[in-house]
Amino acid sequence: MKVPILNASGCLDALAAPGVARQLDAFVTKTVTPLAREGNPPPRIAETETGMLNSIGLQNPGLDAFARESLPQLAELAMPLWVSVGGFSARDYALICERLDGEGSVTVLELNLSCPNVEGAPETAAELVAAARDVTTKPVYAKLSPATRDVAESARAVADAGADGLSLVNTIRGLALDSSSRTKLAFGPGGYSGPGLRPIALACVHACAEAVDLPIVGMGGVSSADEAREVVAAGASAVALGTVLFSDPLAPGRIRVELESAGVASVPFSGREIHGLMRSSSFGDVLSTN
Amino acid sequence: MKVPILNASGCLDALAAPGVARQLDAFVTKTVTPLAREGNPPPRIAETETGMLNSIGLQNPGLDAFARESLPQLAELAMPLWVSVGGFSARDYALICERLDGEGSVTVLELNLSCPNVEGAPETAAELVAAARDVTTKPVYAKLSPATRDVAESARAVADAGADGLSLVNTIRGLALDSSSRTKLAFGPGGYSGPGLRPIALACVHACAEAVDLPIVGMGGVSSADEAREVVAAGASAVALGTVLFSDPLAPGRIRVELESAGVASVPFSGREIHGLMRSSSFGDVLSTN
Amino acid sequence: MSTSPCDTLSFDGRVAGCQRLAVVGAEPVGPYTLLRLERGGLEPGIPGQFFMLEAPGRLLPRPMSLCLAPPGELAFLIDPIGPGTRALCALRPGRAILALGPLGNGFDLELERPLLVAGGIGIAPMPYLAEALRHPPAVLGFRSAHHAQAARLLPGAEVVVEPRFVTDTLPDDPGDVLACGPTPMLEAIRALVPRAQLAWEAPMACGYGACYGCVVEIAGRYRRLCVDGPVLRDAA
Amino acid sequence: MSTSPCDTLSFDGRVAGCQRLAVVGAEPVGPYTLLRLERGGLEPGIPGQFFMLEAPGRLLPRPMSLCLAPPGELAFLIDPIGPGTRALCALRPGRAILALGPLGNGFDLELERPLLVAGGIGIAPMPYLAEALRHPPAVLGFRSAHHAQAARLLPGAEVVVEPRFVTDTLPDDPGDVLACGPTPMLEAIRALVPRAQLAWEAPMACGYGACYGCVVEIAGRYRRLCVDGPVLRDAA
Ligand SMILES: Cc1cc2nc3c(=O)[nH]c(=O)nc-3n(C[C@H](O)[C@H](O)[C@H](O)COP(=O)(O)OP(=O)(O)OC[C@H]3O[C@@H](n4cnc5c(N)ncnc54)[C@H](O)[C@@H]3O)c2cc1C
Ligand SMILES: Cc1cc2nc3c(=O)[nH]c(=O)nc-3n(C[C@H](O)[C@H](O)[C@H](O)COP(=O)(O)OP(=O)(O)OC[C@H]3O[C@@H](n4cnc5c(N)ncnc54)[C@H](O)[C@@H]3O)c2cc1C
Ligand SMILES: Cc1cc2nc3c(=O)[nH]c(=O)nc-3n(C[C@H](O)[C@H](O)[C@H](O)COP(=O)(O)O)c2cc1C
Ligand SMILES: Cc1cc2nc3c(=O)[nH]c(=O)nc-3n(C[C@H](O)[C@H](O)[C@H](O)COP(=O)(O)O)c2cc1C
Ligand code: FES
Ligand code: FES
Repeated sequence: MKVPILNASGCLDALAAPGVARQLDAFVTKTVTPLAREGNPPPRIAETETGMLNSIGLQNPGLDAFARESLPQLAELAMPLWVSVGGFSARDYALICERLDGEGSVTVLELNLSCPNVEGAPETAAELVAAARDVTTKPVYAKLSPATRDVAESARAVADAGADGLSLVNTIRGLALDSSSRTKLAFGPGGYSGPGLRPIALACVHACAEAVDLPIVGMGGVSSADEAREVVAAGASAVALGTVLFSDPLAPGRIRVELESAGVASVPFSGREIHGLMRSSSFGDVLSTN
Repeated sequence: MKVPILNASGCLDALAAPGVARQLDAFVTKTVTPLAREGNPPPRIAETETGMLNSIGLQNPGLDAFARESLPQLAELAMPLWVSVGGFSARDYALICERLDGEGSVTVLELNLSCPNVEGAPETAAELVAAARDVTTKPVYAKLSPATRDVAESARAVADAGADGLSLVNTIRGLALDSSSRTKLAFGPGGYSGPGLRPIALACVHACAEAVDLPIVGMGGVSSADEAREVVAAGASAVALGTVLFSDPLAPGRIRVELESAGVASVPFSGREIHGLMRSSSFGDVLSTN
Repeated sequence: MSTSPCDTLSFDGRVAGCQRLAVVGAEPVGPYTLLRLERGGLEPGIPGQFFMLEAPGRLLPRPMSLCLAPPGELAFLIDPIGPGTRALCALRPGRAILALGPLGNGFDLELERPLLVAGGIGIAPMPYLAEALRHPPAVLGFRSAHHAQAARLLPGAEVVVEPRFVTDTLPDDPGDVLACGPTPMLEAIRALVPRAQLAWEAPMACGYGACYGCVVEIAGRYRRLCVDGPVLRDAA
Repeated sequence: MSTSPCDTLSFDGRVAGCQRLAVVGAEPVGPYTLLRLERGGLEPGIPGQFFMLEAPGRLLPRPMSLCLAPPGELAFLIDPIGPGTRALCALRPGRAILALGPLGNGFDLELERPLLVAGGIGIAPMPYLAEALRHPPAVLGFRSAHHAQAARLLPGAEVVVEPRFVTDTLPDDPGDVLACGPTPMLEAIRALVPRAQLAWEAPMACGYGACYGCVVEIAGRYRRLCVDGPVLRDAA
């Protein structure tokens, strides 16, 4: 079985670790916001028995510095580049998408509609997607939160608003306390990722794949080829790796090899293609080129 | 430290296992609906690496049979009795609460506003609470789902609607596939409980304890005294045990003993008392009687 | 770890024990493993009843029929088909696991002409059952000669190996059939011998009526197999 | 398990190896454990650099400074303060763990009069550093005589035990201080010797710049300690 493998936004810095990025079919940046953000005070990460929590708080250099300094260096990687777009209002999302619409090196705009570590925008996910849709012709992927009563409903809404694809899922808010009952993270709660998120992510992918006809990048606790297979079987067209990269930076290559040798052709593939992968003439070709 | 220990609704049948129920400070029934329900087809349960999934589908004898047959037998247990109330419309909730308002053996009405295995009611949680509030003078506890963008907002809404307390949290929707990529549960997705739910539950208890001034029954993956301590530290006034009862029916007694010997007086207690516990003259007393 | 004190719990009138039991040994029997635990204060119960056994490293315990009750021990025959059963088969002396039981309804032993019928791991409850019935005739079916090695636990039984099935060898008047095995086998026997006592399986989380996860359809209703079964007659 | 082939990754120009390394041994040193791994294809790197070591049973690896680099080996001195370090200290020959490194910025070794200063487990990077600097003078502070047993890894070092602190014993003109230890100690040294090279700690998830979890405040900005450190000078 051949499946495009991406990193999950915020889980890899391709400039700090180009060797890790090169294993991927596309690189996804950490979320970029209009203005620079220092992020939350440390400690920002904590391991739990079933996953990890993070409260990075969208630390990033801001749109201008990103476009001026990071983008040209990222372009040198000569691989499909997804920029994760964040903000605190529809205007923020529109501002960034409009600015990046002209950047030839940017393949896909992934809208982070769901960071649990910052106060979100007042608008609905659909309104944010619509705002981005208006200002760019690039493929727009909506990254949804699992923390919603009916994720399929959100999927339909962003599809109607013009999203070209879905990225599922972001972290869900979690909390961990230390032995003296203080929160392990300075911020308090954090985004929960890793193995414990996996059943929740699979349910979201499954529900959205049935609800809308968009390609889905599935993620959440995937750490093996078998788990990647399940994400595809649930309805995803590609898999993104996040937390697993911290313990095994070679996971993308390892999982690709395992998947291809396993050759689980039986797995139902949605047939929907991820946008802008290299020589993406056909799903098969996309991957035979890796 | 002394903390009331309840079972989580649907995780214990006090008539089938009275010896297990007697370890508790109060027994919570499986959710009762107006009409009898056969529930979902098997298989209904599946273990995952970080928890379990269930899709029981609210199998229950319905209000009449429950009130006629189960209630008298439950009354013989002579312990505080919480009835979990479910339905598919505000009328359903009102119907059940009105009918049980006259039952002396019922201590608390816990509204299950959040079962992931059945299509929920069209009304908001607050509307369902208001409908129940109108027809009963018994304490009404609102059991919330973690699958919401801002659980503190839901807590405020149900508090304003007249809830006397909160039960946090219910399961969150999850999915598991077998080696041939079929869903392990006949129903498809199921409610995710156990260890993997714990960080999510802690975050919900923490957020709601800060948002409203209601007593909270905290639950979600608790399997030890130390984990119970964390739930209380996060803001709960009592702890409910669910999945752990399946592997260890003696967990309530074990955890109580561990908690009392640990005597973690340091843990901040919200000071809010759970309704209708035996000789509940003061929080301390409630427990010294166990 | 060693055996802990025994706590007793009454389930619907019947008493079960809940106790951490030390592992005495684990011996291969063909593809299966015979897991021997200290008996502690637990009753072996009625043949066909089962115990919930902690599967180390797994969240949920696993239901296992009692296979043999040697003095001071409880023995279980386990087929390693997944993570829980593999963890149980990997147990060695020095470890102890939490055990709950006996649970559920066993076989009715008031019989004229008992005939034991088992397929594959369905042999598990038969040795203890045969003892109680003073070694009645038995027919055992297995997938392969390797699996058929488990027949040594039931000396004197007739053994058939696929492509032959136990149902091919049932006498025209089989008498009082007590059977355990894969669902297709049980359904075939029910068709031939409506009055047979059949020991069914279903995934179980608790084993004592708490979770409603183990339901099977009986007379058009979903009933908990751990409470109303696992042995059923004229039903399911 | 045994040592696997080595994969190399370039991090920001510098090359690190990623390889499963077999455990050679684990020896107690006072309250600490000296974990010895086969070196495989990994470079020991510059003193003060660190490795991310898989902690069996834990989701995330743990950052560890290289303590010693005997021929064919990499050795780490580990203080069992929590689940990950306890899992590492419990490793025995026969096991192998994934190791990534060397990572981060080590000490600048172009020095006139180096003085090594360490507190508690902060001694970890000193033996390898002392070798590179041809055994300069060193001051070690410990909480107790039991902890002070670790001083044997740095023969000839001056040892102080609480209530005395290393800062009490620093000469008026300490020269080029290279220090590692608890944050309060590092801050005290920075106050006394602004030019000191200090090896800081922070919880880390990845160790190679991917997660932004390990930030420390440097000149009013949050910077990744695993990329800009762990050794910092005139900063933090
Ligand atoms: C009353 C009762 C008595 C039993 N006695 C024995 C016994 O003596 N020896 C023995 O080896 N096994 C026995 N079983 C079956 C045993 O409990 C299951 O094989 C075991 O729970 C599977 O767990 P696992 O983690 O190894 O595999 P899992 O990964 O849980 O399951 C592997 C496969 O088996 C199916 N399965 C899971 N649980 C059950 C179950 N309880 N019944 C049937 N299929 C299941 C799953 O759907 C899956 O297809 C008994 C079951 C019951 C209900
Ligand atoms: C660059 C670097 C080099 C290190 N070298 C060594 C070494 O050579 N030997 C050694 O024993 N330890 C070393 N440490 C510290 C070691 O990594 C931590 O003690 C370990 O990660 C704790 O994990 P745990 O699961 O045992 O405890 P945890 O439960 O993770 O933490 C226990 C306590 O330590 C705190 N803590 C967790 N991680 C760190 C950390 N990375 N730094 C400081 N405090 C932390 C936690 O907040 C908690 O209070 C180093 C740390 C860094 C950043
Ligand atoms: C340290 C860390 C930082 C993250 N930062 C971002 C981010 O900036 N933008 C975003 O959309 N998701 C972010 N995420 C979420 C991941 O992209 C991913 O959705 C989530 O971690 C689930 O995948 P995983 O379980 O494989 O890690 C972050 C996750 C982690 C662990
Ligand atoms: C098998 C099973 C059945 C459940 N049935 C109900 C139910 O009928 N009503 C309800 O409000 N919650 C039900 N729950 C949810 C639990 O009450 C509890 O909220 C959840 O399991 C989290 O706690 P735990 O992790 O300790 O199990 C059920 C949970 C399980 C595992
Ligand atoms: S296994 Fe839980 S009710 Fe039967
Ligand atoms: S530990 Fe991940 S960025 Fe430093």
